Amino acid sequence: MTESPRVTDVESLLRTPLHDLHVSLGARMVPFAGYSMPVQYPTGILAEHRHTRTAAGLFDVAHMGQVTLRGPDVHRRLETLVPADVQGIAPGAVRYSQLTDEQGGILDDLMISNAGDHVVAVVNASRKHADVAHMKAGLPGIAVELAEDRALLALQGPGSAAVMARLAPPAAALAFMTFTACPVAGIPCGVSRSGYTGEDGFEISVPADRAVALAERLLAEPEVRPIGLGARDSLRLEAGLCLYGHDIDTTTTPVEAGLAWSIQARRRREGGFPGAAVIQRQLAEGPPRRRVGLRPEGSAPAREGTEILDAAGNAIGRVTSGGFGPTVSAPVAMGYVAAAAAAPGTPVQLVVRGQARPARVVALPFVPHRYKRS
Amino acid sequence: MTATGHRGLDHEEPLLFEQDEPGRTGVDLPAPKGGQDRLGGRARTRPLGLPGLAEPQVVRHFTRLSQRNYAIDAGMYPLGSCTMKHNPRLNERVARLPGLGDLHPLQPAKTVRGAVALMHTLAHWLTTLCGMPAVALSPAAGAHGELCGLMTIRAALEARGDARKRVLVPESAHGTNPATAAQCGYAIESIPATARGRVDLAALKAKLDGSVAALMLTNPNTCGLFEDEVQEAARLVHQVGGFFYGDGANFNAIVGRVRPGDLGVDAMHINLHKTFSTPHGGGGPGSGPVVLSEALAPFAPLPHIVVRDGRPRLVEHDGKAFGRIRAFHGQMGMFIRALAYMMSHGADGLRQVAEDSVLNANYVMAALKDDFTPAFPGPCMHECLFDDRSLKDTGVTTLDIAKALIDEGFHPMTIYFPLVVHGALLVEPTETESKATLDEFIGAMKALARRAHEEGAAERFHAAPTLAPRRRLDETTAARKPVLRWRPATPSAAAE
Amino acid sequence: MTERRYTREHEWITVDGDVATVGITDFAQEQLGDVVYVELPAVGRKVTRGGEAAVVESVKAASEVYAPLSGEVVAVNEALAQEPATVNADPFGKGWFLKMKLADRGELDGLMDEKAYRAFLAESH
Amino acid sequence: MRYLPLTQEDRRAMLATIGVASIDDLFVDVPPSARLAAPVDLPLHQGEIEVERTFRAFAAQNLGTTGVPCFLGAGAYRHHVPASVDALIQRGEFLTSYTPYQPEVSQGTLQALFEFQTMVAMMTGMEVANASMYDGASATAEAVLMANRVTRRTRAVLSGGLHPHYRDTVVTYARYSDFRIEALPLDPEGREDLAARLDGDTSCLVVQYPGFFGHVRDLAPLAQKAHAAGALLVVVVTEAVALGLLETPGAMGADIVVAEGQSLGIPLSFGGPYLGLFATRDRYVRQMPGRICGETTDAEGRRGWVLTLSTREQHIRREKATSNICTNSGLCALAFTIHLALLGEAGFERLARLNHEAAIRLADRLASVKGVEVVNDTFFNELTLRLARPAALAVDALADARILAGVPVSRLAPEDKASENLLLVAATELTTDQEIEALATALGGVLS
Repeated sequence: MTESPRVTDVESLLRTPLHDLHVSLGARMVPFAGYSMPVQYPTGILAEHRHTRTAAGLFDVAHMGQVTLRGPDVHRRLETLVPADVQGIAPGAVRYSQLTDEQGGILDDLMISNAGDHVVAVVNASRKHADVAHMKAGLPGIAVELAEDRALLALQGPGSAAVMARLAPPAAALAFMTFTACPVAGIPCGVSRSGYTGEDGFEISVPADRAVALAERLLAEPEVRPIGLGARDSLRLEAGLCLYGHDIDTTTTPVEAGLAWSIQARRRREGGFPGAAVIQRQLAEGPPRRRVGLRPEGSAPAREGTEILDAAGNAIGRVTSGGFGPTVSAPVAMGYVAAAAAAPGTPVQLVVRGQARPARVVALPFVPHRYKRS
Repeated sequence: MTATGHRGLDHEEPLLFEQDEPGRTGVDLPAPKGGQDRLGGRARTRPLGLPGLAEPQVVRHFTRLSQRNYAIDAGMYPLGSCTMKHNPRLNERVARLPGLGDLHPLQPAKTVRGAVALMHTLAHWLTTLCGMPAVALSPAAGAHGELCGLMTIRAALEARGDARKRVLVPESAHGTNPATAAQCGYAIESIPATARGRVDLAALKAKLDGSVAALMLTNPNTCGLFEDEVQEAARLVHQVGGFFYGDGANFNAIVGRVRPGDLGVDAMHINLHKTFSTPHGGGGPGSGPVVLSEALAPFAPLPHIVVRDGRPRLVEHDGKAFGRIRAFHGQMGMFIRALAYMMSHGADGLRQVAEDSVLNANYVMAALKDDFTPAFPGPCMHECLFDDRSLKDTGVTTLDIAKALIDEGFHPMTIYFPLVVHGALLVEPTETESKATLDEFIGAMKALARRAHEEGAAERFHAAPTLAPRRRLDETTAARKPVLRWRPATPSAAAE
Repeated sequence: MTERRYTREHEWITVDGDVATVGITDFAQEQLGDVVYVELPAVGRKVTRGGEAAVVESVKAASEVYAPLSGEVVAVNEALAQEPATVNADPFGKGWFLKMKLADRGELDGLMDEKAYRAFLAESH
Repeated sequence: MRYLPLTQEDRRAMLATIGVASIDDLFVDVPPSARLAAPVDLPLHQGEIEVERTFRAFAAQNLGTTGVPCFLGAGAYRHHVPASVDALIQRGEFLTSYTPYQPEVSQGTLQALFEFQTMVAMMTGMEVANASMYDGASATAEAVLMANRVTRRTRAVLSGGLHPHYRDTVVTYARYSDFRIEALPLDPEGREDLAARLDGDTSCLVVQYPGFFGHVRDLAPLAQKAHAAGALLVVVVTEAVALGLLETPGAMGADIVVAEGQSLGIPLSFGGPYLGLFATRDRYVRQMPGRICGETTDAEGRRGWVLTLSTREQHIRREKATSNICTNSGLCALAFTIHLALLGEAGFERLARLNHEAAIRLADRLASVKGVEVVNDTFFNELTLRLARPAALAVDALADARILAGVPVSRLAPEDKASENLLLVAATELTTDQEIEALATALGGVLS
């Protein structure tokens, strides 16, 4: 299991362009993926979580990797590393996919944007250098470039569309999983309608030296408040979205992780990506285990690593993410269980602090997605 | 007189039809393949009589014609109630962008998201500036907007089973106001003005009852004055269940500083070709969106723009709308230009527009108060009004002053309007004129005032203009024996 | 033929038997300026006093000519269509507008005579 | 602010001249409760760079008709506009001049309008035309109001071959003028008997030529029947290029001809601004709405032009005006005139022929596609298809392949369920055989 590098020497931590802004806003900074990031602001995680679900929250995700791939036939070439139909991505559209290994395991998950003559991939902070090396090795002749001069902000929540309509009118026209180049409050940006909270929202790529100006402008809007990593995790968990290094890694396949929807028909048929044999077999015969949602019956949250037993007490898997769901206002968790026990409604037990407590397998997400599809 | 009839750079130019060479063309098109047509025997056999010219001839023809026009690019256009301001060329560029200028109005929605978002953004700016909840974008010009506004009002009244028959209009109103009300089937009654050049509230009260559908009021009014009792007027109209229609022709005076919604307006058209700088083009096209109150919004004509699923969408069919007043969605080309202008100014710049336009007008009035007679005591708003008392006994008329101004290199101001002031001269400098230009204009006006009182002034003034491409034209003969088209000298097959 | 009578709308009327001839006064044509167009009613049309009977236009003004009396139009001055300027040149003669058969001679009493009309002009203008 | 010449120093000096302390002293007549203390809640001013970026972003969200297979018509057509048209209309002396109320300094605009009126009269086969209206639909509504004035009648009959949006516009205008309209049901086959609807109170028959569904019919018999019943024939043309090839409405007996002029010199621009053409007979000129330019002479006896017969108009006649129209489509009329001047008699005829031939190729190719039936026997550059499934679905599917397949009749008349499978397709001089092939192949795909 790939963990975020444990950095103890705070001084050696990297900083995003917004670091000083976070500090000035009273954020509690913690190490994450080698960066010093805000885990919460004075209002606290619960308030931040609820604010994002009801208004609009601003997230600093500048630590993530924005990778540009440029070169002859880049769309088709990229398909040799990911199971998604990259050639089928319309210009201006975005698709979710994974970098897989020969066993069908997941090296990282990523967003792929078709910018016409080139492709932009957004990858996880903890994996970005490994991913770039992997792509360079796998795609000779394709220029793979990790943008060092750009920051990434996410504006998420039902109020975000109104904010963008004021500051970036053209972005108001975007459908879910599409992007456009568009000034935001006069600052040239790349804007996509996507996110990591299950809410309507936007992800904004901005030149690093304008990031603070943009963040301050966005925070000046009545709907917008800054949101830290804590709420980001509870929001994505309720939305049933995977966190790399926890819910997915090289030991899990896209099929086991319930991400088969991100493998389009042509690729299922034709294969041609790392681990295709494993994945195609799992698609045909079904995987041995599946990622599921779990609802503990009591009020005790089940944390990552919690053992999952079936009704008879046999170990059938482990919790990969878990905690209290502020919107569900109950504990929620995700984990892998044997395929036989994956059906929603299946009673299971979670071993919390040495004691087996009753829980139920439930369908994901815990909170319905509110994306703006066309 | 020159041998050619030309006067230096001022060329005499014959009509296109007088340069015709049959068979000649200025466009090279591929040769048709020929063969059987599918016109069911309706093909035309006789020529239409269109003239044949090559491209250089056409380009020169229209270039020479253009040189016989006055234009805001060339000089000040102090036309009262017309707001002839600078037309930024950025607006022209963005209106022609591929993906905007080449959109068909009936493309599938998914292929025109940006266009609809643009219209929605324009609507947001207009409603915010007016403090009104909704706007109907489709009207093609100010008068079309008035028609739209009054139809909306009548639809709203009929929806509550309230057939009203009368519309009240001040004497000083634009002619379009009564003409529009009549076109909507209403009887028009005019309200006198007070000595202060404002609507006579007492007279208004006297006419108000349950049969009044609407009061139409321009504010600032056509005398260039702000109707300081406008809120009371609105209250009175609302009291009897009528609506308050605002004519937005003079919005330039208050944009960013006063919101019509705060004055009690229920509907008001906005001339994008005035306040928001879309070019007047020698008489159009314009664009006249109508902002609407909560009560009227549901009845707005099609199409509507509504936000659904977080995105603005075009609604082309809807039961409550009173109908449709044109083929498609509105003057998109003008929306783009107006929005580019608004975004260039921003909230701060637009406020400055109102302030500078009012400052310029008051500056001109103050500078000329001893040479011409201001019709009303100041301050004025964006335009200042003089009457012709100062010309008494000179034999020189308001028209003479206007024509003489042409020889001084300026376009005349609006004259004989509003009708409530004798020999009116209505001057609207707009905010895009520099102090230097205003001073030159003031100097010219002072000189004309002085000359008007000299010996034999009348004859000299009646002769003006003498330096324009044409002297005064005989409008009487034009109207008595109308010649409204060119006809070939010898009747040919082309002529009916 | 009776003496000329006038209305407050600056129309003149002369009566011959039960047929009245109607035109506009010298003052009216003066006010209008160069007349460029005259629109006359169809012969046989019934008009009532105060109703719209004709339209007279100059370059920048148009005004209705109201029937000074009730009756039926029996003749109109076709010549005005070709030469509207006649209204300016000879308002009381060749510039006449229409002839009408009177429905009620009593209406004549409501009209002003020359003296009264002059007085009316003096006070109102 | 780049558009505002006054400096702070200017403002101070001017306030001093006026004799007030601050700009607020000039707004004293505004009720205090209505004075905004601060700028409204909108973004602040921006430079050209930022503004242009924003509009490029708007544009990037759309699929322009340039360079993709496009068969859209129904009242707006993708045509070639010669380069010199746009160059000439952008001359500041045309672009930034006002309505020519001061003829001495507006001869350029006035002479162009006189040439425009002449060309419109020629191509419609009428005697006189005005200086333009907003668009074809509003011009049609004004034509009906005019027919009512001329005939002193109050009932108009609209053909089922009239563009549904034009129909809706006429109905709207008439409703508020208290006139009656009988609109016949949509007539895709062109079989209606319009004359049968004539009665003693009918002011006019309104028929489109070529029809909304593309049919080209002989209007002479209709004109005769209308005139016999004391009614006028109003002919509506939504594709002006058709007049390059077809018999003029005037020659067939039309009394009023209105048209949409967009096809000549005017960009599609998502539906506006467009150009309403309005032509009629000399005898009705004083009932015609809109501005008119006329020829005269100046004080030196030189030929010149003025706006004339203005006593019909609102600024003089007020509530008795023939129409409330003021600003019209001046610059569009200029573009139209320049384009037609460049084409000339020969070029206009050739342009029309190229359009017709492209439409014939389109019709013949599509007729061979399974699930497609060509409804028309006659047409100019637009025709009606009956598909094996709802047209809107097919069009939507083809849009994903970046093909703008045409206009589903249901887009304009959703209430008419019978026409749910009808698709209007148009071809112009810009339509290539490759585009026709792309449409035929893709359409075959979605219909199979």
